Amino acid sequence: MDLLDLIDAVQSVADGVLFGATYSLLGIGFTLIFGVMHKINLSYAAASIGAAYASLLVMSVVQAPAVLAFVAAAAAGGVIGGLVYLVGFRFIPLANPLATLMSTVGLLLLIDEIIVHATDGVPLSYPALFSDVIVQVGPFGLRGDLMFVFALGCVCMVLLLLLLYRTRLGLATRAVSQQPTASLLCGISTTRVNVLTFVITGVVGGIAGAMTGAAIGMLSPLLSLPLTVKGLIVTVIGGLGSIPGAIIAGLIVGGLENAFQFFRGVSERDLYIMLLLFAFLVFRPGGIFAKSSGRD
Amino acid sequence: MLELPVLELKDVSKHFGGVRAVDGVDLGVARGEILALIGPNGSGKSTIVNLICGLFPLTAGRVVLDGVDISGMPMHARVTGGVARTFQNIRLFGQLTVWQNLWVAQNSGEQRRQNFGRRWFGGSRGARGEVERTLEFFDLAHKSNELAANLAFGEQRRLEFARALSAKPALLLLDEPAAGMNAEEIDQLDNRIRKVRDDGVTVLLIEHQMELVMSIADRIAVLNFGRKIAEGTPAEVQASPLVREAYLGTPEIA
Amino acid sequence: MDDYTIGVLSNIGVVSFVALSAYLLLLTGEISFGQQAFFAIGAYAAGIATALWGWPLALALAWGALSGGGAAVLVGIPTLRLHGLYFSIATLAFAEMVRILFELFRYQVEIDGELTGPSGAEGFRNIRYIFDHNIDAVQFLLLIYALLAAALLGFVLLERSRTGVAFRMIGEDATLAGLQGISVARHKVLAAGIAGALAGVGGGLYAHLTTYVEPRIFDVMLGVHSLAYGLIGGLGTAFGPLLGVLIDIGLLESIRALAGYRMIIFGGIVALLLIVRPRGLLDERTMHGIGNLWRRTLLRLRRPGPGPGPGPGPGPGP
Amino acid sequence: MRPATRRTVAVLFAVAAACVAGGAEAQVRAKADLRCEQASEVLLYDCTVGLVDSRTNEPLTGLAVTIGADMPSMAGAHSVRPVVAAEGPAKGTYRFRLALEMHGDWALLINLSGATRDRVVKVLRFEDGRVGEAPPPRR
Repeated sequence: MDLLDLIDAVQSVADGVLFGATYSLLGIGFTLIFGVMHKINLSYAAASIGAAYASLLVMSVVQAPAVLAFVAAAAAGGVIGGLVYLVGFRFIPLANPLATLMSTVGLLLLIDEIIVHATDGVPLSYPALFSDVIVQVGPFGLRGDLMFVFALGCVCMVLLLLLLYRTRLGLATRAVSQQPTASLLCGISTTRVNVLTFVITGVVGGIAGAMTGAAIGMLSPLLSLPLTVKGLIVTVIGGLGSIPGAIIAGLIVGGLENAFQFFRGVSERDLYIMLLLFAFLVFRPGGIFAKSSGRD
Repeated sequence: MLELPVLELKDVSKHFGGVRAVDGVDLGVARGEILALIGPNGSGKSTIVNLICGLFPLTAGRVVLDGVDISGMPMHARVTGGVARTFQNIRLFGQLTVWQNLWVAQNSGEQRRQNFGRRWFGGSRGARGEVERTLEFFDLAHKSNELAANLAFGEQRRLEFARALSAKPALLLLDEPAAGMNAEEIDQLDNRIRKVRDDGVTVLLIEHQMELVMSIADRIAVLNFGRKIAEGTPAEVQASPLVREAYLGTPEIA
Repeated sequence: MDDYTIGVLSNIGVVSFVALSAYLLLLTGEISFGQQAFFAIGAYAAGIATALWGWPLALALAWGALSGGGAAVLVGIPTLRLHGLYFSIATLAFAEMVRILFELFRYQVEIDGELTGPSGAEGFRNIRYIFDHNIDAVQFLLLIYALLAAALLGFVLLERSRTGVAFRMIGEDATLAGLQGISVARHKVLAAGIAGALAGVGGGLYAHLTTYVEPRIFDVMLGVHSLAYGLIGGLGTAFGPLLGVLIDIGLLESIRALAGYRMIIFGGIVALLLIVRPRGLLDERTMHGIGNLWRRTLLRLRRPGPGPGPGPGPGPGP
Repeated sequence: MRPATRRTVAVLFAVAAACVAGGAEAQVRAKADLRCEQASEVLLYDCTVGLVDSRTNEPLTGLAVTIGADMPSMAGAHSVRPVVAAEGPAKGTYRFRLALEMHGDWALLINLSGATRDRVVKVLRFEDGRVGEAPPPRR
């Protein structure tokens, strides 16, 4: 491999890591909900894409700068998150893990199909910010839209961490995730914490959906299934319930994805990602930060 | 002890992180006896039962059943080897019928020797009769086709006992079988445990109900903070100053 | 019957195999998002057997079942110690790997002057057995339903057997099942193997029904649907997943007014029904009730007069 | 119960065997040439399929042709009720109108019956206003 190839490879991986910020956000969403409810919300990525679509709807009504799309997506994400909680979690007995999981699958189908019906399945273009900016760092060119996506992702993560570790709400969330019964006895309303968690993760998801749209340049209902799978991969590799794990895993998966694509081609790319996930599950189910192999 | 004990715990320990739930316990249960394991809450009684039936691995020591070291065996192999148990909090297969709960739990040698069809579909007359006799003994025959979840509390306790017995165990572990029972039910339980013992089953009983313990136990072992502090006949244990100290302030022991 | 009805009925029959496959694992308490992988393996194996090797259909279907079951056992062993969510995600990862491998898989032979065989992402065309052997659509439909009936009979026998009850025990409480002397690991591998074989037969039938398969058909959506069928129809009996398939393909697709919105309605049903009936329409309780009603009616028919209380159980089955 | 069960099994096997049996005959194999273009409305397509015998290249005329459509990426989830094609002016051509549910790749199942029984599968990509060969799928 000569130097030019190496530069191309590094460039490709760097792009992947930047885009990986969206995976990180999705992973955080999955992980937060898992932390609080010990349930996986499979409709999460679909809801995120749905929120991005909703922001396009808003944009078509109001003439506003492209930044507003992200705000609208965040707001729509929050609303959808609350609805998802209401339908898929609020009234289903906690003791029945099958039911909640499938209920969120139902919601995934529902959201996807609503999008398909509203748009005839035609991909819609999404406003990208700074898409014509390219920052030259030595031999590498960093794409402006990806840099923006990455920066936005980082801001979201920092705000989220502040929210979780510096506010009363965050304290309550962590209390519920660690000791639900004890929290109840301390006067924390689990339902309220759950709703808020869904709304917050919804907001994060909406931003992630908008970021995906901005980075790819378009939205399609066909995005939601691969994003769900990527989100799950990130969550598992990061370790279920671990926020730092999800952040790191998101960036790693983003980088690896592009590396595999660069060296092995697009058709084999996901094969290696899946293999990685499978290996993690079998040999290290606790994720990257697990102390031992995570078995009890 | 002339005969080989049914169960021997040799220097058994279980640590959860820094907590020494069970710490170097030696215990032998002789064939045909009822040994009661008592101690204050959190003294490690239930942990010992869980270690015997293999719910979690030992930190140190050995568990020997009928002269065979079973410390490394998986749960199901221990059951076929002759250990059966009940739970402090009732655990039943609620969506299965009473009959099914007992039928699959059958582990006798007879069951094993039956031909394929009989063993897997409906069972032989012998196996079926056995289930019916067990149901009869526990006064559950009329509930045979009921879902276990639909039974009343007392019936569920009896079903759990019946299910453990269906495995034809050499050693029966009863984890607080009298919890939540009234005086009459405890009386019936007392009779059933005696009857089971008379049929040749060795019983390891964990119980808080001191009246029951004092009435049926041949020997008593006392645990405190994961260590065995006394062992002997009910009278000997009652006289032990260490035991009095451990139970100080609890009115149950007189 | 017109062609359309035959087509829909054939689809219902074939999809029922995947639904039953997912249902069997649901019985043991595991959610598999990966049964479509064994469906795919069965489809490719059986398709290759008839189209490329010239095997008779019966043998090809058996080969499809064997491949599906064998693959399921092989994956089952490393994923055994995973539970719940981890198991679900592992099956998902495996199924996606299989799908991508089929996108890379090329094996073509010249038959009748045309290259035939799997050709990567373009798929596998010309699985022409039913045309070469003059099997018409109705005959193939009968074959599908004969095999489905055999599978259901197998399930009815299984539910009455110790193994079947042991599966349910593991599904309810695996630790407790272990404490009844049931080897959880062995039973799970067995369940995975049978489920894989069922999906494999279904795949073989599917390949010959449509005459072409391609990797995209076997993506996660298919697995998710097959799971949903069992959960909507109910986990109390093997007829539950069939009911699920009937509701989706039979009812929603056949009613023209609903057809366009079918997937929206289906998603909504899945999401909302589980609030009311978390274990589906025909759950254990319902089936038990039906069983008791049936027994009582039988007793009344045998000896006239008011039915007595539940007599000695006629058998372990519900 | 037992004898009844046995009888059921026997009948099932008989049915299965009857279906599986049947000798191979040299069948005509059809080759299809399919063209579609958007009609007046969105998601409405007018298509023409030309059918020839793959060995002799003779046009296949006088057949009953129905066309079903399915989305491979959502197997079973999106499928279109089969439509009947009418014979076109040119020999061996058939015309039909297709109403799809969404844009994307569709597998068209062209079923022939009558003198020749066969099925040809064509995968086409339907986009807004454009119809073409489906490139290999990519995510």
